[in-house]
Amino acid sequence: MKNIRLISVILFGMFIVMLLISAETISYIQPDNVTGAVKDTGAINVIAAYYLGYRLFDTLFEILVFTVAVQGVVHLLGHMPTLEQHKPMREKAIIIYTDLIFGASLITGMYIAVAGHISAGGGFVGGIVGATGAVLVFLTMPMEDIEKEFNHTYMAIWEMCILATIFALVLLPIFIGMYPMKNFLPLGTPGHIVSGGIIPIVDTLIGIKVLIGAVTIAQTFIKHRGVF
Amino acid sequence: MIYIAIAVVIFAIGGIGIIWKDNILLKLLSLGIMNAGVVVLFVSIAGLKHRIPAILNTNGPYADPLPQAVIITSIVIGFATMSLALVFTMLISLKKGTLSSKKLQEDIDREH
Amino acid sequence: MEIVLGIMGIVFAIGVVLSHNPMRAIIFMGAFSITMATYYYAMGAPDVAMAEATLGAVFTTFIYIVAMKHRGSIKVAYIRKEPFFYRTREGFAGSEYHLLKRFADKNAMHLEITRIAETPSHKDLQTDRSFQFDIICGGLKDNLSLPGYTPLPYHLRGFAIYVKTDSEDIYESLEDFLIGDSDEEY
Amino acid sequence: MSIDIHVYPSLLTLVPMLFAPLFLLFRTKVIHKILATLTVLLDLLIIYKLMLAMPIDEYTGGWILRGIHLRFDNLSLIYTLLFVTVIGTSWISSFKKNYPPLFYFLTSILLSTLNTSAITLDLFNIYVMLELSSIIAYILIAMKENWKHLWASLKYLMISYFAFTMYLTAVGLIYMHTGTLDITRISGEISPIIASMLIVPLLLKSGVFPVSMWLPAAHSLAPTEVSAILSGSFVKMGSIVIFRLTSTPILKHAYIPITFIALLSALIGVILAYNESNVKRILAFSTISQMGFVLAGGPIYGSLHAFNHGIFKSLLFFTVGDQVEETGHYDIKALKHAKFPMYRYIFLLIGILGIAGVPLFSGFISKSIIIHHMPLYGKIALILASIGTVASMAKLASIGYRKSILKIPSHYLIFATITVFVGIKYINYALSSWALIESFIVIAIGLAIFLMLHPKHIPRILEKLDIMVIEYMLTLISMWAILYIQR
Repeated sequence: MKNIRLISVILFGMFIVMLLISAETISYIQPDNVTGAVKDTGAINVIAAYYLGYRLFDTLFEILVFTVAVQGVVHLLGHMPTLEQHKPMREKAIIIYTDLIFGASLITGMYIAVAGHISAGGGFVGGIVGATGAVLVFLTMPMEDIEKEFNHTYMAIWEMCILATIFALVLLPIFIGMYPMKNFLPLGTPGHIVSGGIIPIVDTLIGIKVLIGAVTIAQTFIKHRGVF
Repeated sequence: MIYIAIAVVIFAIGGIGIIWKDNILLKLLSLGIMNAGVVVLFVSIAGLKHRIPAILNTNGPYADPLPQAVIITSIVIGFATMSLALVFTMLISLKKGTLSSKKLQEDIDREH
Repeated sequence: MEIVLGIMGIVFAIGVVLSHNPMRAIIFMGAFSITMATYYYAMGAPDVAMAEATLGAVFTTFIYIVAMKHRGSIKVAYIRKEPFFYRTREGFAGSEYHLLKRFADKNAMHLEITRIAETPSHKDLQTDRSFQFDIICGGLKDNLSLPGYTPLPYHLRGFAIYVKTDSEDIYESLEDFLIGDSDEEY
Repeated sequence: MSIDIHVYPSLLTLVPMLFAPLFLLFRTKVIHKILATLTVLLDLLIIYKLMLAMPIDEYTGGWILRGIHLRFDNLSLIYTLLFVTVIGTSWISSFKKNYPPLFYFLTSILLSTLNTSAITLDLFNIYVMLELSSIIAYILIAMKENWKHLWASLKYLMISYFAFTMYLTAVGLIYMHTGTLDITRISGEISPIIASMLIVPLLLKSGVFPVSMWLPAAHSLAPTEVSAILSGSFVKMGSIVIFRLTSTPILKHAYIPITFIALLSALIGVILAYNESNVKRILAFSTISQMGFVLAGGPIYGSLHAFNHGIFKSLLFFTVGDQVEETGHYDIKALKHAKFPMYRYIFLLIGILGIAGVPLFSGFISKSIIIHHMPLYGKIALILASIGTVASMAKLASIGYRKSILKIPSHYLIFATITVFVGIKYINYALSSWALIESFIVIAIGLAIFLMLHPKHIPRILEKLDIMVIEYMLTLISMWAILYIQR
């Protein structure tokens, strides 16, 4: 077995060397991907203009990848025995601080999500930032409380509702005679928070959806593995 | 061009890790490194000529926004695959008590 | 600046691949992700940097650590015998201890170690229903008769580690580990 | 009142996608049935409307050149019809069993993903499709949570993630070289190493021999419906992308190494299938062989065979899988004691006659057209592979039947009808005295081999993870070598 691995490593090494040689010969001319993007989508962050405008199609699948992974993790770990008792930290000070951090991270996350079209960030990052605060709260809560407050079934319902809303929003333009995935709302003045048509709306929806999804994953892992 | 080389080297380290490691968890970490190598490649391509992020309240010339926009998708895909793979690993180690890929393969062989 | 960050990233990546202990590899991985996020920022890709920092560095590391912890424990009983298994002020030591520790690290388990008397009685080894320990060690000869345990000889001739007869999985994987191809992954 | 809606190719993706979350939102069987019916009907309606205006080009969001380029043409028509048929029929069958709502959610997304792969012309979009469909496959395979299933799934995950990361690297380098991700607008010359990095992951996805050893374990361990979906529609996805890529001027020359690999796969697949005793693994190996036929056939004839193969292989997986689930035996000797019920055996025979290329069944048409259009070495290889197919399928037929009450399950009936219908309706395209004689000779020699040659047990050394990696690297390097010499 060791010989086989050695051979594969050698083959892989050869391949990498060839790749390096051929990559070094590529001449690169930067294509103009910036001009006109603001006029088309109304988002001054051109990356967001691509992410949620021109290439929204990819992003829809990206959301689906995340959702599929969340549902897969919940389903597969659902039958696993809860190995060890989750031991929360119940000191008053820690509880207060984690609650404060949770609030702060939610607000930060929401801001990052909503302002995705005028600054760096976006729905995905915002959602994960919010979820990080929620994970801290999990450390201080007994498992029953977590299951009561962040109920799986409710969270799944919300997640699916938001998912369906995003897809419906994307399909809506065909009823008014436009291409699907067209930015059909008024674009507004570029640079303002209310601009960019559907981009901030989709960003916010993605943010909430990813927040719920990430919280679900974290909760499932903690439930079945414990943290400390 | 050194940036492309950095990306390819990180990619190569991840690939060698996948091939060489026996422990499934370490294999998965190597997969993560390999994915990061590709992200570095795309970001390097975007920033090969100019390094100012394409947010139009600054003055250009800007970095290429398209590779940056698409590669975020790849990061998310990497995360999703990793978390699923980790769940598989956890379940396997719960059922078999081992994380060695060689041992698992031998057990599969023995059943036939 | 960017090149320095890139080379730091390469170093951390090598660190991940070279470390034997999964926990250490995960910590290297976190460092690698953070370095890479900084690199992306320096290359003019703040969106990618934020995605990597939150998803790659924080959330993935968290999930790995949670998945790593408490995979399970091996209950070890030892008889104190100086070069094989003993306790110093810093912790446990001895050749058999290091062997077991390496085995446990490799499978991401942790050892629950109990000391027992030199000639373990039936009662020491047994709780109400089943045998209490997965492994008994500490310089035992391979011809002892400990009911419920199977001897597993290792590279020191004449000595053995006793593994609970019910837990075949531990027996097999430990046997593979001891046969000597345990160094393969490194 | 009627709303006149213009139909776009992207609706093929968006409609199943819109229905997918509803499967998890409403968890009752009645609503699942309604949703599944709606999805299939709407999908068929969209395909019909698009067919009338073929070929249609669309840039997502209407942003010309910056949006993602989608195109609906002949190739897309065949493939989308196949995907809808296989997944829709699997839903019919799955309603009789106890599947969790997650199954419908995942398969509905899988349908949307597969449809997209049939219309997309964007390199990065293809990457997302490859990954998403594979992620769904990992979950579907591992659903039973036996450690064998988990390990099969994890093996598949590692090798395919490794491969797709390479694909993405190639996409990045092509973008650097040409400044675009649109397949139709890539110009200039691609270096052989990048071309092989682009194509070998797609070969892995389509299950062609040296890089397909994830397939037998995955396809044989999965539940019946999942095996049918995987073998009938999922592996076809790689082939359509390869057809798209090789029809561009810059990758046209890559077709020759692909044909070599495909012929090799067609031969080795049947050899492994003949020597196997697990019935579901026989079918899985036969998929490897048939995918060789598909890729050797090229875009026009290969896509026909992909459709036909998807239909009769699903029928075979359904009949055999139902039998295995009923009796609990995988081994062919044990199944010979239990025997098939009469009605199931008839449908099994229809599937076997289809795959063996008997006249009046659909396999005959596509197989003989493909063989007819190959150069001489290809003809010899494919005829040998057909002989092997007949021999290995005769093993399945030799299980025999027992008398039972007559039932006609609707999912069997749909597949069987399509197999026979296509076989009779389009027979003129393939009918020549040469083709008829050839098919009878092939069947005769195949049966002779089945009667005379005893299968041997072949150890499963090729399916180890380490070996899988080395197979992958060897394919990559040999692909590079052939492309390099050609240049």
